Amino acid sequence: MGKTIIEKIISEKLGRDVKAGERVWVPLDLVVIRDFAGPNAVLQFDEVTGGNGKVFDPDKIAITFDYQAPAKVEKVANNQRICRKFAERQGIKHLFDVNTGVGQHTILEAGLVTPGSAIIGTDSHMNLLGAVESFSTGVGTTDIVAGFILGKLWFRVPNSIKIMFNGKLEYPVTPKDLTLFYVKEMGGDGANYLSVEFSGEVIDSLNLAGRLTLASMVTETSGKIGLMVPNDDVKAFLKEKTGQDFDGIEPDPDAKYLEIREYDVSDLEPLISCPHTPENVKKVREVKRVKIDEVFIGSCTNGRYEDFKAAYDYLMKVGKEFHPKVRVIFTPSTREVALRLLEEGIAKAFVEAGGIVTNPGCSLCTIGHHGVLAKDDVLLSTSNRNFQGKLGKGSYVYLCSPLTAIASAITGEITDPRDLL
Amino acid sequence: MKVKGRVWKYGDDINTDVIFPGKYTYTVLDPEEMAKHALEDLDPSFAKEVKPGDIIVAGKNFGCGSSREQAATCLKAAGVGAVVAKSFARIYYRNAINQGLPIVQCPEVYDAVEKGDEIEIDFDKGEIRTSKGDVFSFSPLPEFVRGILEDGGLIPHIKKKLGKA
Amino acid sequence: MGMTFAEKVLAKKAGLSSVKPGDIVTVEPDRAMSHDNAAPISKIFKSIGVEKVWNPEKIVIILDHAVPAPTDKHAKNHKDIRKFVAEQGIKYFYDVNSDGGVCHQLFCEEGFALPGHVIVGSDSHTCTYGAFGAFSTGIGRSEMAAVWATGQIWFRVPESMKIGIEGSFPRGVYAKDLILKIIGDIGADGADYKSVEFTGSAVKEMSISERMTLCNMVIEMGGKNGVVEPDEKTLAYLEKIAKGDFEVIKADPDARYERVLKYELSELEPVVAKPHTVDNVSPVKEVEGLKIDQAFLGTCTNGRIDDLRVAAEILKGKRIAKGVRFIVIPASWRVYKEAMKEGVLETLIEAGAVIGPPGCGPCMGNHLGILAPGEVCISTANRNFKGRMGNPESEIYLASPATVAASALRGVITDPREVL
Amino acid sequence: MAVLRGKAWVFGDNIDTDLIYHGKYLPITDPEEMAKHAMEYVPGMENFAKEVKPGDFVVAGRNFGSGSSREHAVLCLKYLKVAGVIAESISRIYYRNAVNNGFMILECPDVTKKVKTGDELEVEPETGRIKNLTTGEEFYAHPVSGLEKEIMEKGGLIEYIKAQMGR
Repeated sequence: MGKTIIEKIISEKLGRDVKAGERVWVPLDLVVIRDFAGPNAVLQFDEVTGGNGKVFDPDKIAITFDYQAPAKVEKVANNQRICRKFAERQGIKHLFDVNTGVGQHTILEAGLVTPGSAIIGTDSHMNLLGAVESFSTGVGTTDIVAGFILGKLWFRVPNSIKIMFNGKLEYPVTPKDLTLFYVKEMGGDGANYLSVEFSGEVIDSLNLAGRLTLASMVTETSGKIGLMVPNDDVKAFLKEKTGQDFDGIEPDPDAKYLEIREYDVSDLEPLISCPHTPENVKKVREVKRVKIDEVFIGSCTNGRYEDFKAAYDYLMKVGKEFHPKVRVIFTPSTREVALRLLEEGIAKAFVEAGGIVTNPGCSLCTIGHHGVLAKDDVLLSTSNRNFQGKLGKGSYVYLCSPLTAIASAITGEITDPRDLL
Repeated sequence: MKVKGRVWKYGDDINTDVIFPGKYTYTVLDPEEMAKHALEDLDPSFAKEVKPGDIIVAGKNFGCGSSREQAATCLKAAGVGAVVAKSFARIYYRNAINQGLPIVQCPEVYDAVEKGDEIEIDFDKGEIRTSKGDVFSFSPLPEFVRGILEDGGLIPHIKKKLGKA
Repeated sequence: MGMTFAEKVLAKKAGLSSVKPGDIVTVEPDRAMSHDNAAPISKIFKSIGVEKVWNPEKIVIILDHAVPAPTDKHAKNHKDIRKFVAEQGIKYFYDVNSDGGVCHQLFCEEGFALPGHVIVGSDSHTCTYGAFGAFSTGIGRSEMAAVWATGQIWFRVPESMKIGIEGSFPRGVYAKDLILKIIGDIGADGADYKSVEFTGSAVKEMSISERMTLCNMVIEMGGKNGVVEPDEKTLAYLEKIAKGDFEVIKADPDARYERVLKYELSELEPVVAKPHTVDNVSPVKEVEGLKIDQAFLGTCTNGRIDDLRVAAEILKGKRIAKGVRFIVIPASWRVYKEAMKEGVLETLIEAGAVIGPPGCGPCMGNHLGILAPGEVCISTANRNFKGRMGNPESEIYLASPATVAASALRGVITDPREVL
Repeated sequence: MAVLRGKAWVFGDNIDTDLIYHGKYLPITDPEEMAKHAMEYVPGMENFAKEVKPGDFVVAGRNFGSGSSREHAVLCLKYLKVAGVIAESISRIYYRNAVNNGFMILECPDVTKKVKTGDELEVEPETGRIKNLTTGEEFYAHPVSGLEKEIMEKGGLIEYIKAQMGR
């Protein structure tokens, strides 16, 4: 009987064949905590181990500060301090402080993520690392404590579904539109507990940034992980960051899937997710004349260089100034991205258009910083969640691609990017 | 006008951040709520134990720092009857008057009282009387300033002047 | 008999031939500046019962204290201001976008700070505009509401103090060190209620930015206002940007000063203000080696391009010490753009800095770098009061941008002359 | 076999982790403090934390607990002494976090059609049997099984690990 990608990854980890539904303890390659929930895990770990416990392997633990970087309240300042002291005490060298950026992207750029690895972290979007075929998943603090102690964690080997996207995305349709299409098709719990394998012509031609966008929102369908077999772009990135060559893990042809779906997305139009659930997806053109107060471009879903470059190219094409009544906020995912935006004059163009470029991190998306909303404010965001009240009680959040975001920032109302071309 | 109350004694250069921390300036808006944070970083017991009419006695340069009016508002809302100091920072001086918080510049009082003493201030006579029987005089506030205080602060004063009261 | 700067400006504005210290005058300010506190001011204003502000062209509102909004309460505060601005037709409003910045920096860059003007602001560092020969001072919220309603404010004519400054800065010593030294010498109330005039050949040599640093911190010695006599540099700076007419007003040569101080720059060395008062000043040498957790470069005192350049010069091609957070917040988007153009931002990010969007940042504990209990921060800001950066159990040292950058580099308080 | 009784509080679909426990309270590390903010952002349920009684049940539609990995969203209910969550479907990270804390969760199709806020429920977690004592209707939820059940029986993952390690 053939294996799905997730069955292969876990079998390889365990050194024996596993199949979906089995409960297994998987050895972990990396346990990641953030300034969000990280301190809770540290305090719990100290409590459970009597204050003098040692983690299973300090080199397999990473600490990232992105939730609120730098801190805006004392409690978080202290929480970060708790994590720093923990790193010192335990000899953890992978500490990424407030100057580095979004955790998953930071560890990816640091070369800590490889195909076939098993990673847990205090971030529900940890699974975006499925874009490099890592089995990465978000967990709560108790799981982290268990991981700190044992270096392994229990899982139910998930069932898999296969989703094939064929055809070609027509400009200005972006991977984010494809992602929103996926969320719409699956619904908010359509992939609950499942491993989702993406393939097809569109996936083959998708670069790493686009794959990260798609994988990140598997969470919004309650999926455990979204996996894609690395293509040349992903392999080149991994080679650069880790110095190693990876082949990628192909599913067996006779692997068992709960469902196989195939879509031709050549006719896909720009999409938008309306308040207050990610699954509430419509065509941008169906959402008429909604005035916006703020635009946010960034987050773990759309905060990579390629996202900003696409936004920049579009801005240069259609007009160079944002609407004076709209606050337009750009938050690079990482320091590496921020530097590249500076070097290539992209940050300059955004600022000259009236936008604000912030330091890297989760920023607005975790209501950490930079643009929390007032009651009745309308935000257009490239992030992944538009839950009611998440970014300010009584506010409205729409999710879209960086190009839709730019088009709307220019006009001051929700606008299909095709309408300005 | 007379004020009588227990003394809370603090030192020199009591700044606006310890009277009312900057982190609350946009998140704590209600004077009653402000009162709960009064002197929080200097003396956490103050806000819990202050009683209406209590008097703050301080050294020189009371209220230096920010222009935040909440540093006067929070004391007024906490029921403070007056602040007696060796000297006041100028913006605080204005803010206190504008909020109707009586302030007295009288350097001699500082060394004559302890925390918990009861003192009485007679604004008309310009006299402070301590429980030990000492009497200190201070120069009364300029007449138009007293006018503001008597009206309960600058805003009521202006309303009266503009006939909006 | 001659009049000081403050006496001359106030006499002129009050329509009097002369005034003396202690006189009470009522004047109409040329501008009234507010920031995020415009929202609470607008509520007080409305409670007065006046429908329209006295002059919507004379009110300037600049959002800077918590931008972009870090909490829903700050967001609501901003939204209330936008509504008020629209209702009242307030002409000069600076929202959360790349035209903005710290109110005092922006007020000067936009040409509102003009010689001979009387300017009030609902922020204590409004005294900064004295760098352009304006009489400017901070007032509280109710007082600002009253100004909006009536266009009038009373002042007690202040006594004046003259600080003569000669010589030139030794290497590694800056205007920040000078003003800290002065505050340390005369104390946090050394200029209480007074008008402070900075004069002498060294002040003439100083850039506009340096003059702003001096005047900015006059409030930290209790001063009502600080002023530098306008000269060619001032006029050149204002030539294209001045918003409105102005007249240069200078103190009379025979004016009477309550106190005169003299400083010789060549005798100065880098200094810090130690916790928890600004007048607790000592040479950097005395605290050298003290471990820091955070270094902060920015604010209305020292967030300008020359400040960022010094830091970049020190950090070029180097990495800040492990375990130190270095937070850099340019004072305005104009500064940010210039720093971007010159490669200063890249240099600083490469060195490990966090570049925050222009605004006040963590200076008064709002966001972007609040300290944990027991932490030590060295900062280019103007106040080190207990709890100022959000935590009463942390410690803040104030210093020049060079000292802050040098300390970020080494992870301990460092005399910048060692790394320049 | 344990049988639980309590009052039902019925919620809709897609009760996400921000509604259960808002992001702005994430810095909190003390679970007793977390409890005060449970369900605060669910419109109309602002007083839930004050009014819910120990032993009451949270009943919800599909996709309960979607969103963040924050364990706070489980802890806040657990520390209010809510007996458990019965939902039409439970998002997977929430499910894990509940298991790891020994906090009862049951998936039960159409439960929001069978239960109204205020109804008295009798619940047998082991079999999934639910009886609505107010209406008299009896129906079944999917009980937790396998390793998850073992972990829950020990009271949560940490206790389970300690038992495994012989501590």
